[in-house]
Amino acid sequence: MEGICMRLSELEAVVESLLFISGEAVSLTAIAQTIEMDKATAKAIIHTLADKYENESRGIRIVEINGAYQMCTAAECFEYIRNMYKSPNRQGLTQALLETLAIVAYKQPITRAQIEEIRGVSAEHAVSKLVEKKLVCEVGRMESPGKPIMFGTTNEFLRYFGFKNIAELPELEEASKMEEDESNSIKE
Amino acid sequence: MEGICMRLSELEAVVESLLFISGEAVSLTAIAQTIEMDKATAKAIIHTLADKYENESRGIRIVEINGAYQMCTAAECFEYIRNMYKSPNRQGLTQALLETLAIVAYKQPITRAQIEEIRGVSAEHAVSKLVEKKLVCEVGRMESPGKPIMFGTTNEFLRYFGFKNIAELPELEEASKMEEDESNSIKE
Amino acid sequence: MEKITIRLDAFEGPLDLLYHLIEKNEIDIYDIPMARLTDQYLEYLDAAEDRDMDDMSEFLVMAATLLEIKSKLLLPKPKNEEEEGPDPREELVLKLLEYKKIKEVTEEWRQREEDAALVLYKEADQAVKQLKGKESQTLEDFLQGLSMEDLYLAFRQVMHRKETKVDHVRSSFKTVPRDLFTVQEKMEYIRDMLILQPKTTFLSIFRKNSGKMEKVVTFLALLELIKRKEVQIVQKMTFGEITISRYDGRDLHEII
Repeated sequence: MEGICMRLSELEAVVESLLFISGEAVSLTAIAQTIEMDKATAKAIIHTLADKYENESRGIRIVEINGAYQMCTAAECFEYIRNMYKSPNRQGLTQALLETLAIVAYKQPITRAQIEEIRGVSAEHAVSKLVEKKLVCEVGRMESPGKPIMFGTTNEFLRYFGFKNIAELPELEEASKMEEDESNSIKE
Repeated sequence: MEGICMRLSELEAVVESLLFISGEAVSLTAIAQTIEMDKATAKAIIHTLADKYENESRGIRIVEINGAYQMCTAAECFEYIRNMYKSPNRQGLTQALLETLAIVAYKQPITRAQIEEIRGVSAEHAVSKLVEKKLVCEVGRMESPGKPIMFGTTNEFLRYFGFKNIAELPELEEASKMEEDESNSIKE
Repeated sequence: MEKITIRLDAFEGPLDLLYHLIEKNEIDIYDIPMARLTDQYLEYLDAAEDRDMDDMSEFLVMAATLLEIKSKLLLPKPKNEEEEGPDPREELVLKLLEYKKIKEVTEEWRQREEDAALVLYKEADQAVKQLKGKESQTLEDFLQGLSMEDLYLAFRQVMHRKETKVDHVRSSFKTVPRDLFTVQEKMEYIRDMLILQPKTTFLSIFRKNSGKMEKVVTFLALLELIKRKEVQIVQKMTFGEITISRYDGRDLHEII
């Protein structure tokens, strides 16, 4: 019994060092392989560690991004870090970029023409800006004349807003129901 | 009293986040300034944190380098990290590769089937690995059904061993003689 | 109408402007008074200061759409149809609803954006870049000091095995195994370790469960690194812990 406990806490240390040293999110698969454990065990170890950080109000945290894990600083320490690096506040996205990004996030994969259809304005600038910021990327081509490029969101997008994955996006207001109500009311 | 304790552990978290995000050694002066404490207090906080890592056998450590502090991985975890980042193709020469290379060197030109005949196991992986490493290459086709590819050693191979050409390799007769000697010695 | 100054670039586009008008006038989106909305929309366009044609075109297209819907509503309905045809406003309403949903969710996202900005991610450590950077392997690295004699021995061994049909696995125990550990390889190991831990202890360079041979080779590698002035070792007192760090260009007497 003690042997197993020892082993688990050793593996926890290994996971900690892996997440610490990596500058990007490390996939559960890679972690499991490295510690030579199945994914469920690896996941349990990561979560134990993450909970520990949280409960002890440590200066570091572990976040999940699309089935991968990344170590980051605790939000409470932000002011101090900013003071040390004298870094300016992050500029938020403009409304145009934010709207375009939201459309891509909810409707992906989506073409530029489809985005323009929803926003009612050209999306050329916004899409290329979002691609440049690595919040959006090409995910394929549509099987239609001209084979237009389809866009989707990136992991950087998830990180930027603190989402775990696309499924976690806040739901849009019930669209179908409202549309029904609406068509009824129009027909009345 | 409790207030001070709270404050101290908060600062400990800040120091932790600072050392984590920096990725390099941070001077005691910079840390003290950032947490708005005198150097002695800052040092005490850093050491408390460092001791905690050590005592709890964590995956991360804090080392002092010329009056600056750096967060790094624990030595115990090194093997795992190295394994994760060193891709398997960095592996050195395995026994299978060594034997296959030796056979090609002394029996060239030789087909894969002939190598397999000698070693008694499939040579597919070994041959393609050696071709990839540019130690072995195709040198022609055998005039027999199926015209199998024949392999030989490369100029890189000769260059590595400091030979000008294949003729300089130790003679085959000598080889078979030595084999006899060897089998004698084993029988003894 | 009161005199107002309007900048079209304050709006994200025609839909945004329409949305603004609807909110401002508390119009029921499901029953839009087309005449009123169209008039107001056109007034905004008239009053706009920044009437750059490029920016205007999208607004003008919408104006045309609004006028079209308005005129369709004015047309008398065909007599023989008892049921009403589709409401000419329907498409516009659907678009506005769709736009509204996006607009509303972005408000929530603003907060998330701010909160998430407080969390910082480290860029890939220099250490990891160095570890990864050494990916491409030279032939020398790959062959790990293999000599012609090694190759010859391997050949002899394999030919012998074939003739005597000795079991492949067991026979390899009989022969002298090529050193699994080379000084070169171990030097690389220690270098890698010092990338991750700029300062480490003497004991930690030896792998857990390493055999005598591996320990000796590791030690030789360390001596070689010291000789090449790649690392420095410090022992503060007799029998004290020995620390190993990368050579920083200072000679030993300067440190002590």
